[in-house]
Amino acid sequence: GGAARAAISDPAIAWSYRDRASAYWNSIVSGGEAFVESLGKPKDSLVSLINEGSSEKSLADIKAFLAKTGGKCAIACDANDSPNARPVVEAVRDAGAYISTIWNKTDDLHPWDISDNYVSHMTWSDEKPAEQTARILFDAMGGKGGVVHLGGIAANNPAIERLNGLKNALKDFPDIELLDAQPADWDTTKGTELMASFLTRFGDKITGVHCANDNIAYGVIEALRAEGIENMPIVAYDGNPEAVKLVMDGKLLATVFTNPHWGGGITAALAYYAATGAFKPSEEPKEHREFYGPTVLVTKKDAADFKAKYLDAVPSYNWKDFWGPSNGQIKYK
Amino acid sequence: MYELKAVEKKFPGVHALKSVDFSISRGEIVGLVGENGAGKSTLMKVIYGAYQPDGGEMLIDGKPVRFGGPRDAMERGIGMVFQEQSLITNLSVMENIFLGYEDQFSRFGVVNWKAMAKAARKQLAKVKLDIDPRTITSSLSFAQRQLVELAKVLTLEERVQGHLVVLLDEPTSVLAEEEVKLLFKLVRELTTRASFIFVSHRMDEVMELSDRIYVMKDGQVVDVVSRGAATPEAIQHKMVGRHVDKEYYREQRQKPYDATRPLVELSGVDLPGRVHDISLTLHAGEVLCLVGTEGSGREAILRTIYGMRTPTKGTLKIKGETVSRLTARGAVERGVGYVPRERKIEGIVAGMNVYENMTLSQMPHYARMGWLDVADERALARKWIGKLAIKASSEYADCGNLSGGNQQKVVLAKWRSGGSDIMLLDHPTRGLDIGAKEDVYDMIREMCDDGVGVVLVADTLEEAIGLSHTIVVIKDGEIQKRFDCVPGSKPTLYDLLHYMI
Amino acid sequence: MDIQRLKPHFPWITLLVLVTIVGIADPSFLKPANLLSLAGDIVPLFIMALGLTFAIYIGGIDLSAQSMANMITVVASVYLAPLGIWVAGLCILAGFTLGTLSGYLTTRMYVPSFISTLAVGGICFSVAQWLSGNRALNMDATQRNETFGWMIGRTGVVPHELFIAIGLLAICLLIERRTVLGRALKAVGAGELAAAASGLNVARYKILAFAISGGLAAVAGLLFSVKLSGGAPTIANGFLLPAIVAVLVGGTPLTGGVGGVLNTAIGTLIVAVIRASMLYFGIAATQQQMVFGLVLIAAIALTIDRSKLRTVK
Amino acid sequence: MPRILTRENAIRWAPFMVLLALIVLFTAINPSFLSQRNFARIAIAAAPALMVAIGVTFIIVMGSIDLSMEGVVSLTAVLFCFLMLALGGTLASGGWIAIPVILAVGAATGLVNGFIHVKLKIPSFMASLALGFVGTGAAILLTGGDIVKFDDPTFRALLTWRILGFPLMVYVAGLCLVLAWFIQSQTRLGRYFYAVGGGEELAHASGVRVQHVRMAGFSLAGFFYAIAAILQVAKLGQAESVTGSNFMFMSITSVVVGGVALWGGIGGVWNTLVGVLIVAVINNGMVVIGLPDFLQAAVLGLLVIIAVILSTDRRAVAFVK
Ligand SMILES: Nc1ncnc2c1ncn2[C@@H]1O[C@H](COP(=O)(O)OP(=O)(O)OP(=O)(O)O)[C@@H](O)[C@H]1O
Ligand SMILES: Nc1ncnc2c1ncn2[C@@H]1O[C@H](COP(=O)(O)OP(=O)(O)OP(=O)(O)O)[C@@H](O)[C@H]1O
Ligand SMILES: [Mg+2]
Ligand SMILES: [Mg+2]
Repeated sequence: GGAARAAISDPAIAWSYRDRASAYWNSIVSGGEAFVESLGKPKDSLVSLINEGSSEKSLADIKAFLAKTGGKCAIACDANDSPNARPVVEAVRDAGAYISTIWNKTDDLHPWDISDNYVSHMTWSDEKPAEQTARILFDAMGGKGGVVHLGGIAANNPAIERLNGLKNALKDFPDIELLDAQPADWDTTKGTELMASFLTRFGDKITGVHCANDNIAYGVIEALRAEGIENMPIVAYDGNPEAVKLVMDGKLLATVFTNPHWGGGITAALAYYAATGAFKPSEEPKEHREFYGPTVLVTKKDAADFKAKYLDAVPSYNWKDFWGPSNGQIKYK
Repeated sequence: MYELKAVEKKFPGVHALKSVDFSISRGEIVGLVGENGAGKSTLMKVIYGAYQPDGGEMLIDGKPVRFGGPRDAMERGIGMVFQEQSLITNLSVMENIFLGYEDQFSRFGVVNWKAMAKAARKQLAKVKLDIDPRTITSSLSFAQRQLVELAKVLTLEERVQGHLVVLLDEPTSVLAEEEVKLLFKLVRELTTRASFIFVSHRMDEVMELSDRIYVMKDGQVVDVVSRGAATPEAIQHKMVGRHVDKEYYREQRQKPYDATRPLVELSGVDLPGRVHDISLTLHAGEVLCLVGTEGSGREAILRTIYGMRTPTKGTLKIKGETVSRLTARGAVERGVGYVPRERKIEGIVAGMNVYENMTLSQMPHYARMGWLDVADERALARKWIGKLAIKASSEYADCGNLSGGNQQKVVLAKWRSGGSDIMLLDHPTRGLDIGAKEDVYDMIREMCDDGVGVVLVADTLEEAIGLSHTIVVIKDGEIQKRFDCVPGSKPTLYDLLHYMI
Repeated sequence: MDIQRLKPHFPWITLLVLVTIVGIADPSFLKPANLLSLAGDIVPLFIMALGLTFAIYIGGIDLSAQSMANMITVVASVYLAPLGIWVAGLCILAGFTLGTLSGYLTTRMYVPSFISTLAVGGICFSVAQWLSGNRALNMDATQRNETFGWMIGRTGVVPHELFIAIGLLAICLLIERRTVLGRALKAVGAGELAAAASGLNVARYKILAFAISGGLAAVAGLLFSVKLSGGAPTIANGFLLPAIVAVLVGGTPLTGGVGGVLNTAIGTLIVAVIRASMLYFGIAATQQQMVFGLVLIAAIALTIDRSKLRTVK
Repeated sequence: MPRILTRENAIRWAPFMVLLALIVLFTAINPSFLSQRNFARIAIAAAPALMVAIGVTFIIVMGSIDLSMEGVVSLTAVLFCFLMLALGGTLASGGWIAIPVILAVGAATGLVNGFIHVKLKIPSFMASLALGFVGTGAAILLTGGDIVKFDDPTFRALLTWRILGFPLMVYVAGLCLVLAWFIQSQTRLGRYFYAVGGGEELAHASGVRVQHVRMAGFSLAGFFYAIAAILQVAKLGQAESVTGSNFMFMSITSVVVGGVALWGGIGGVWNTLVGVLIVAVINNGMVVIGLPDFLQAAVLGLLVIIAVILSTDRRAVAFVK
């Protein structure tokens, strides 16, 4: 509402995320750390709230953090499962703290309906980029043949969107058949085993593989290598350093970079600066409170440039340029 | 040669051994008798290194020793045959015999099974047991297992230089007459190499075998008698602290049963396995004794009446009512009580206290709409602890920590207090001391007076003859003969044996 | 002081020590409002652990609890609109029924509960995926508030979940200590053969234990979905191991017959405090998992009463 | 002549029959299931799982349980990659030293597990679960959560070099299985596992140093987990702190499905082999026959239950928990 501008001096900053055992979340945290360093604080002043894939722990940890700081804090958060977002932001609001979220929230939850304490939500529209990678894949297949999709955890939003992207692209390629789509749970080992089973079921009919993320693609490549299959067209998602290297080596056609480093930093920055009163969320337009993050398609021809720009030396960002690289307001279906 | 001086052992709440002095010399057979809970097993386990004494000292050839565990004791030539079966049933006989001592057959930890089998055959020959040492132990009979245990202890002969001490804790309780004879013969032969400490509740056996007898009571040695220096009655007097009734089996109290009130009727019952065509009737006030060798099917019949086994043929009537699908629950509801042979496994629940055990079979009597009346339960337990002189610190004592005999009393109290009028007793006096046995016999007679029918599988033939109104002899799962046992004209041991074997 | 007599009290002494240690590090932890809210947040996990206690108390285990809760969040989200308050009945019935199935497989078909409950969990997961169409669902917020709002509010500083937890704990405690069922379960846990030979219908009690476990897992799932106002086939992931840990740390060993629901309450609080202590001690992200494991070893070494365990397996 | 069609035999061979029945079933629905190439795929999937399952078999035979496998596999896999890279990055350049070192690390981790369990008298379920957390935690600490790629072609020959159509790692796993069988049936230690599982107190009373046996058992299990880690790295060309995940429930399920009793003393590594194959065949077969993904959890559960029901001798067990 129209209350006085918030002014928590020196709020504590936390990132609540899934786990430390993945390149993606590491990158997110590195962005968060870059941000706190930009404030002249040490890296470890960014508190990690790790939920290990448990919504229950996610909520409990955030509440514990709110209690510990007495509400004088700014939180960046992926709520792990979309229904968990609501109790999390409500708890933050009730404590008078500030939060920005990424990825998971339900469609009926909007920052402007909660209060200034729910600063923003960023997500990535995966459908379009996944469609783009699918097109690259289909072109490499010569516009015909069979494709299999190895997906993420079935109920996860990105998993659904990435499969939808593939299906959208299929409409323009009548000679390509989607042989099957099965979840590989974002996991390398599952990826190998699922791919091996697909090989038995479809054999030579498989002429292209669409993976929901890089980790699955690593597994797929190994499953194919075990069979001596070298030139299968494969696309992936996430733009992890190892995957970019595979793109450069030609083992992977494309992956999609979502710039988690920037996402990690800017999400924390949004919550932080709203908490200090540097800006007032309710005075911002809606596209500044629910927006898409950036996506960069990485293919063989731009992989080297990409690597130089984003991976070899992490670019330094202006953490007050909140919406520069973003990609427009979130649209719901 | 082996000596204990002023040995003490305390358990939480129990002073199990009070300043016990004990000695045994070369080639001697020492008997150890006492009531249940007198401390015999504890003493044996101290000697064997399974318990560490809290005070006093242990001397071998005059030199003090301390055992950290059974292995230390074995290395000094002390071996033990346990009261409970102590073979590991999923291992082969030879593995059991040499368990812990495979070194002699192994190089770099790899066992030479041929050599072990050969050595095992030699050990088995010592106890005159002719079985393949590779047999898995679970397929042996109880008596065979007991002999294997002895064979196992006798491996000390080869392993240890010098003299052995072999501890036998109630080795005879599962053996038949013949096997006991064989065991005694073996023991006597072996006195050239070993001394024996022998625990039994059968006074005649102890008197027959032992050179000296230690009498224990309440954790103390109350007397040491040499062979022939005292009568059984005198020893029993010391053990129990009172005179033992001459009329041991209470035959004078045996009254005719009520033949008009059949409680259990089996007709033409077949069971899976060997049991075939069993027909018998139990009446109110009757003690019906099933007599037969180990494995003849006595236990199976008891379990059928108790609903734990289902007949494949024939009918079972309880109190005139034909029951087709009997379960244990159903049997209990019809007033059947069952005192199983394996009391530590099936009789009591270790970890539950006395009152919880006593009411386990009759909780509905102490509950209203599923809610238990604990005060009532405790009152019941206190009553029966007093009535049967159960040695327990209170009704809260964990039954798992009571001595075997006292556990048995708890089991009996469980059924008796629940008012069961059909009692199935499988070896109810196994391991009980004389005093406790008398209590059980009294109880059986009292039950009969109250119109209870008892099916009994007795510990000894004498007991069977003494107690029963009717004896049914079973062999290989079939009824051979039925005897009426009117006091004064009871069948003799010989009569029974004739049909048993 | 006799150490033997202290042993049964080790679990809550451990809890107290842990709370004190964290409190010394940061006194704000000890504020009653903070402690109450900490306790309130762990209630869904506690309810699941409470159910698991029954399965573990008879010497079994229930690995289906988490999938059960997952499925129930979906069921609750889907059927709240058509059924209203009756959806609670449906959820509990579903949990009870599937728990009965686990129990049946364990007792009558001789499938060890480790396997039978894992398999029943698989069935729950499939149902959840099918019913949700493999996506996260949300409840209508107003309807949720009207129907189940009372579950998640707060009176003064006391979260309502705590009342639910205390209520369920009291019921379970009475069942355990004062009913035929509780006594029978203890007997089954401590000596199943003797219980059977005493004429108890052991199979029925065992099935009942698994059914209670399933039913309480369903309550946990229901409360959780109300709290989140939605459901998904994976949303309760991460419940199972902490719930088992809570039971075991509380002092109910997997061998059964010892411990009980009060222990589980303490065990759950210990888990909550250990978890919160990561934050209060500022343990670095990469070290948290390792520290959790180490503290767990220390905690259980302190809490279990070894005198009651005949052999440690 | 001894009778072949006895009840005991029927039950002993039940898991194997279930395996055959599953193969027949899947082949009937999709004949390409029954091909040498698919069997090779199943074998690759099963090889590391078999090593984990063998490790835990020894523990289950002792009547204990070990849940540390996920942590230990992750930790040893990560250490293995680091060590290999530090030693030059190829087998030829001296990297082979990493193999015995990692096996020793696995055994040492297991020993720590056993030590905590035995000396602190913490039930193995808890001790190993907590130690598993520590193992995964240590892997996270070492990698910072990143993937460690290790792609030496000589080492990867375990996956890529085929003899008679099966990759080398399958033969390595086979050799380790024979080793495990040898330990189980021909050595004193192996028999002690059965003695402890059949009657711990009795074994103790016979002078078996039960505590040592337990610790040795956990150490041996750790050793096999390390083999699993090496095979897993050979299979994936990388290690990370989640390399070991999913092994816990899967391996124990396999062991039980194969006919090893959870209460100890019964079964052995051959049962485990069959169990692992059953689970691998089901996982592969469900995809090969095109079962919708949302049904897979339920079908896996049902098939596992059926397998266990068929291979349980209901007359021999009084009860299960
Ligand atoms: N660990 C223990 N805790 C409590 N009491 C114990 C313990 N061990 C032994 N006792 C008690 O010590 C006493 C001696 O027991 P012990 O078993 O030695 O008797 P026993 O002479 O062998 O009896 P029985 O004839 O029944 O075999 C008993 O009262 C028993 O209950
Ligand atoms: N380690 C132990 N912890 C607790 N109690 C024990 C322990 N060892 C033995 N006891 C108790 O010591 C007593 C003696 O045990 P033992 O096995 O000798 O029984 P027992 O009295 O000889 O039995 P029975 O009447 O069948 O002859 C029992 O009460 C037993 O429960
Ligand atoms: Mg004794
Ligand atoms: Mg005795």
